[in-house]
Amino acid sequence: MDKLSLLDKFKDPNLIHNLSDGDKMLASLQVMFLGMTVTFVALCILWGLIIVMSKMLNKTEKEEKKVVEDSAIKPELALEKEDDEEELVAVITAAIAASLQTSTHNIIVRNITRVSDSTPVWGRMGRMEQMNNNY
Amino acid sequence: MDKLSLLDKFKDPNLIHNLSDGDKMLASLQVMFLGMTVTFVALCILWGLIIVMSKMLNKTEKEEKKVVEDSAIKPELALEKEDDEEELVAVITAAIAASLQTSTHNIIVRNITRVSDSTPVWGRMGRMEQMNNNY
Amino acid sequence: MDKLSLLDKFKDPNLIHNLSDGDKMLASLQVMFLGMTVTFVALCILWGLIIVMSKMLNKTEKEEKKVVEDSAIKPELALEKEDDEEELVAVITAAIAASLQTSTHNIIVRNITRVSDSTPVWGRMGRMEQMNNNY
Amino acid sequence: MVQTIIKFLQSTGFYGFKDYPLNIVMIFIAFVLLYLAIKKGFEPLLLVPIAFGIFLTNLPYANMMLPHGEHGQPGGLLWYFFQGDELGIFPPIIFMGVGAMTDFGPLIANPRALLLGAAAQFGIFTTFIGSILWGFTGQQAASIGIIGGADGPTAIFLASRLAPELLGAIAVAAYSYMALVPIIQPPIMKLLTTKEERMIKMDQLRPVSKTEKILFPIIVTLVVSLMLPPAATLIGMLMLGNLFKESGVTGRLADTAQNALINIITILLGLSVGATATAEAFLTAQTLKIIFLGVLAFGVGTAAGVILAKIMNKLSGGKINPLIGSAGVSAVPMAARVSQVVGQKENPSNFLLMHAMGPNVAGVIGSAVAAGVMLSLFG
Amino acid sequence: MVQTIIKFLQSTGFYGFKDYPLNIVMIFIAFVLLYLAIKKGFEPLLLVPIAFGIFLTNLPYANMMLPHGEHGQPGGLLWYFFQGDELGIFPPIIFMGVGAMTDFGPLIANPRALLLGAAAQFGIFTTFIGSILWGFTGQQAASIGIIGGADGPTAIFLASRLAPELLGAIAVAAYSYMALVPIIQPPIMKLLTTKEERMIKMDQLRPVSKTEKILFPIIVTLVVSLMLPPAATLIGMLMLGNLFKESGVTGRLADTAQNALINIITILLGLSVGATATAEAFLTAQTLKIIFLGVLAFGVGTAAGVILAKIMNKLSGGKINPLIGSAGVSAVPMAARVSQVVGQKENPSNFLLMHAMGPNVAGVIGSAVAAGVMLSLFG
Amino acid sequence: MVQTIIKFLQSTGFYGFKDYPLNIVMIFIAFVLLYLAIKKGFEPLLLVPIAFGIFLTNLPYANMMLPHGEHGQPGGLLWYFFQGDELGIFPPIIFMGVGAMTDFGPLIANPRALLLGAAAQFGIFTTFIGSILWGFTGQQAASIGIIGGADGPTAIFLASRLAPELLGAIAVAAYSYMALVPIIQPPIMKLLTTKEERMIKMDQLRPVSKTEKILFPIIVTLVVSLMLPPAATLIGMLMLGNLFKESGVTGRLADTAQNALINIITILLGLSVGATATAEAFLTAQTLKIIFLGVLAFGVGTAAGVILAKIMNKLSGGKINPLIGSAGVSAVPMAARVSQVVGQKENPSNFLLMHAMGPNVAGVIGSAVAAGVMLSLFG
Ligand code: NA
Ligand code: NA
Ligand code: NA
Repeated sequence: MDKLSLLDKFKDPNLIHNLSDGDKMLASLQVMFLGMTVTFVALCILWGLIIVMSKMLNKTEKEEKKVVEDSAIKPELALEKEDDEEELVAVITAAIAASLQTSTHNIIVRNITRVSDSTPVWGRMGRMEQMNNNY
Repeated sequence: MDKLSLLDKFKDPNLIHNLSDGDKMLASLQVMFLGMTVTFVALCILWGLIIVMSKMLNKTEKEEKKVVEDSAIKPELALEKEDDEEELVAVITAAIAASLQTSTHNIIVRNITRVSDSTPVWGRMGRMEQMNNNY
Repeated sequence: MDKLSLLDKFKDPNLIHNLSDGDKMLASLQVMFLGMTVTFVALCILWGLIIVMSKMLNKTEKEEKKVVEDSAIKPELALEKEDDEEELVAVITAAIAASLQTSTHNIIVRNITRVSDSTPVWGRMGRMEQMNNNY
Repeated sequence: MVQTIIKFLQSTGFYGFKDYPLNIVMIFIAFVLLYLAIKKGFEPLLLVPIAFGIFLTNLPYANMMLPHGEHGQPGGLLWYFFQGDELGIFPPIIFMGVGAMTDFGPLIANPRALLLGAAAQFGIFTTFIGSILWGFTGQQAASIGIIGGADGPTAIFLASRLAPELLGAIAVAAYSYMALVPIIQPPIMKLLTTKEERMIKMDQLRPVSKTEKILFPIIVTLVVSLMLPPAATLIGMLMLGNLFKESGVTGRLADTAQNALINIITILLGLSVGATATAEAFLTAQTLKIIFLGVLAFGVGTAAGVILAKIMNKLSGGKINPLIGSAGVSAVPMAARVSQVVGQKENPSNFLLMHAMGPNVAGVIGSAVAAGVMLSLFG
Repeated sequence: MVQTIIKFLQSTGFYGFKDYPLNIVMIFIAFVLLYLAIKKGFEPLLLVPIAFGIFLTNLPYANMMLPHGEHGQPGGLLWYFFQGDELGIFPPIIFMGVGAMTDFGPLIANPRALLLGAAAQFGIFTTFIGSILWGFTGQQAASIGIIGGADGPTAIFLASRLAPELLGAIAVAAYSYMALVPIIQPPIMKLLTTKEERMIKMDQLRPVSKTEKILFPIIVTLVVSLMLPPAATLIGMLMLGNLFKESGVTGRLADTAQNALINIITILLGLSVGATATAEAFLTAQTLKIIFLGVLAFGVGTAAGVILAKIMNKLSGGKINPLIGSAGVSAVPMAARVSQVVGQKENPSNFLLMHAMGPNVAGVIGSAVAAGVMLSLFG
Repeated sequence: MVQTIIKFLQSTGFYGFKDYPLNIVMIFIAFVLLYLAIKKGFEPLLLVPIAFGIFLTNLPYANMMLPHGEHGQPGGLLWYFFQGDELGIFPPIIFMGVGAMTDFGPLIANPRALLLGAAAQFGIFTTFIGSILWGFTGQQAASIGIIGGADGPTAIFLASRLAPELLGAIAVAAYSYMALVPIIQPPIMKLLTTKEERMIKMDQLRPVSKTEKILFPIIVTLVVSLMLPPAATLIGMLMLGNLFKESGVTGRLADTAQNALINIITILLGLSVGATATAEAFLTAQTLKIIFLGVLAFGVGTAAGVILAKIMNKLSGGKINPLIGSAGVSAVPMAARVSQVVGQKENPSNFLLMHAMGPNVAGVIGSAVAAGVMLSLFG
């Protein structure tokens, strides 16, 4: 019958061996065509959405900065905190490296843990000394 | 019949919808009464036991201190060890903070691991250099 | 019948209680004999193989050193790296200990992580700054 | 070829929205929860996995919750994770991690706080009555009431045993309200206390010895489990975690229980609890009722805690600040922090935090006890 | 006694080689893989467990893959581990860890790279055709083709669903070729590009904001899962891991996902995938075909990426170095490193690494999409 | 209402002690074990979970070991954990962690120590005979004998396969005696050696190359698994863990195997092994016999090790201190430490620790071999 039933046979592991090489080739090419098309379409949609997202965010950010400069402080602070953290790690790394006369490229200090709020609700219990900071 | 069979109907997800609102209210109030009573009784028993425990321990500790001052050295040492550990972490925290001119409130050094004996039996293998300390 | 069927009965939790104490003893001794023999044979084979391995490696290493001194650089480097790491930890340990006037015996710095290549393939992603080193 | 393409297009989730249009609403709800978790910081460690689970489960044809086939055909990933909730395995493991992170010292130093931890469970039972009168079954009403216990794992444990059909809505409500504690509680606290009461300073707590801290988890497990056998699993694991911490000889286990293990289980539990919130299950009048009843439970529990604290203050001759009563709902440690903040606003030199931690951790025990009663009656 | 000893000797694996002589070959292959992993550093984190799994499963009478008995008799250890592969549980968990380690910033900064990540999947589909013509079924051909996706977990996920009988050979081929990327790709890259093209320097990437990084995983999950519902599990978990990392509020979960959890699952998955490679299953003509087809898939994918990059370079007026096209096969981050190294040989001051990371991570998404197509057609 | 209260009271565990009075004894035993673990430091990492498991399983009506229902009703938490013991999954995973922590260097440097690791298994087989004559079946006797192997996971693995009904008693005996090694061994060692022998100083061990350390686990797995296929699981996982450590390229996996993973499994295994020790199963004459036979096994093993070491000393012309023979029972590293301490008492400048580590780790291999023999004969 038509191509659809060809693909149906093609999908069935028991029937595929009855197909001629030509039919197999035909069906395979359909799979390839469909597959590459879907892959390109999917990633192109993502491409478009990323560009839209970036543009919208840039706009919003500019507007936000103008209109509500105050309310932006909180997220900025959050970002600063992170930067701080990176800075902190960088400083410590440099210090240790200096004292060892080795390049910082090969050392990662990753365990200077700043107390962040990302402990679970149950996790913050018992660390009461720093609670005032957070609230 | 009597209240028991009311509660029995109440417990059955298929029968509960046959009860009148008054019966439901009555059964719910029973559940509330029972629930709050049990909760209070349970936590009051704990309250009593904690007080008894604290009093008994205080007594025992005083007696122990008098009679067997020697044998108390071991647990005390254990405690001291822990204190030491905290002290150690405190010192290191302070040092790093100082060198970074930031408050110690936001930094936790939690990875200066002191070799304690709490590795499992199979874990202590291969760390022979410190075995003499422990035995 | 013969001893085999004795052991067969011995293995069956339902039949074993029909055996006389003498038979049980006999069967147990067989188990012991077989067990200790196998244990000794297995560990003796290992003994032999370890000695063969050590001798062969010593030979190969000597030959390798003569013939292909160049190609040996890479593994040696790997070894050096590890040594470095230990050295690094030792230096840091000593430094912290010195600043705390405590013995190095009780401190393990185990979290100064050197970036080694042993992150999984998917793990190295996003740590691009050190890629040049490795390739 | 054209037919193949049409068939392919009909297999996409875009087309699937024709059959499941309400899933779009659920995906939107998931995004709102993600926004609240990430931008507003509402319980992110649980809301991010829960919201992502809601997101994934409502993608048409993605079959994330497809059950394991009778003849062994692989099911959906989140269905496998969900087995840990359904069989009651994950919540006790999370409780073990919680125990390993909890310091019961303030409660041992001031055991009267247990009364406040009991009083705050009043919200559970009033909400139970409300739920019954609103047409829920006893099993469902018990699961809804426990939202007022302000303890996520307990709510999930109870709901998975008594009313699995409501699990998604109850979990979302429980964690959302836990995150909203700083907004829900202060007005109630101010309404029920006078300025003088809020300014009361409390005596410093006595130090607690190591032996007391070791005996405490054993005693609690023994007493609570004997009184309420169905609570043994939750309380036992909570106290085992605490014993790992306090014993001083099992630091490795305490460390793993409160880090790797609790994190792994949190991911699996959050995702799979969220995945129960399909459009069919969630977008019902029941869910709206649950959300309303949940906030009622919180409010009544807070009020009951404050009122008992006022009474205790009277009886003790003014030594107890009633603000610590609200911490009895649990929601550790946020409820205790709220007591601290509200108290400090009245009197900047007042530090209630340590005193509020007592009722706060007592509330965890209290809601496990209440859950035990419910399981005992309706299990 | 003598009979007992004879019986014992007949129960040893030495005697077992009489029945299973080819197992010796497999054990030798395991040793070669261990040598490559340990001495040559080829993907050791996966090849060591896989090779050890091959080793253990081919020890006669050790019964490492004995199925769980119908009446509950304990099965082999590796059989239990294998359930996580067979039910499709382990690969998505690994993907979550991968997501928590991945920085999609370079891709967000230069989203054109997505095209290269799509082009490099061409190897999957050409290999599919080759496999079909060489006598494999559609399900098998799809699983073989996906080797060209250069993504181990995706290959295992797809093979476990479509062609579990080939799982061992496919897993070994996939990870071996991923390790061989620095050897396979450079000649193809040099053949297809001119010296001038290889010397092109690219503009620096723009910085990417935190909000973009948070929205990216959500958008990708939404779009890919709606287009290809069968890809939702892999993409969803990959992006959940990334969201844990980028959200900034779930650091604990990101940390566990990319350390304890991924390591545990890597051990279990590696061992059990290796354990499928018994002599009967592995030492067949099929395996040789798979190994040949696998390298074809890699080569064609590399070439397709480079060629599309050449075209894009032309269209953009010479701003794109075609060497970054080869990174689209994924094999993160080795393929990107290869682009860097080949470029730097031509022009020592050229730093292509960051530009190659874009196509590189796009390749991961691309092969998940391709896997979704295959599952949609053959699942 | 009154009836409801009565019904409630009859559902409490206090009332339950009427039906299960002996559970009180078991809870007391659990508390004694907790005391020993926490205050005396006896193997706390295993005894705390085991003791807590005994505690929980003997709380009446708590149903911690209720099996999973035929129609899917949730079972008890510890029953689910117990599946990992019953199916033989947990002990090999623990062995992997042990392997990742073990340094076989001292054994490779002095492979004669393997003989001592073999000799010390003599206690296993003498105890086997004793158990048979005392009325146990072959399967039970093998499981009891293995206590003398001084290796907890091996004992649990063997008992779960051959005599699950004795698992609780065997596990408790095995871990208790491992903790008591410093008390059991010294008198036997002194009795069997002369002062001169105890004062012998041994030559320093040669350094061991990295390649030897990498080849060692592979060779051991190959030889032991081929001789004793049923030992392949335990030995294979032990040596895989060691290979993770020694290969130098899989540090991530070695780290997880010896930390997060082994800790998680230790908690689950400890709790569930303890949970098998219900009053019915534990408070029997059998348990008393097992406790007696267990100490016999330890003593005979210690003696056999020392005696073979004496013989080897004679043959080598006085170069081997017989005190290192006792370390062959395994109980790593306590038995090695005991050799060190007893030796140093005689001669304060004598350091036997490194020399005793050889027999000590050989003893682990030895008891896995002995377990393989038992499985081969009685499995
Ligand atoms: Na509560
Ligand atoms: Na790819
Ligand atoms: Na042993």
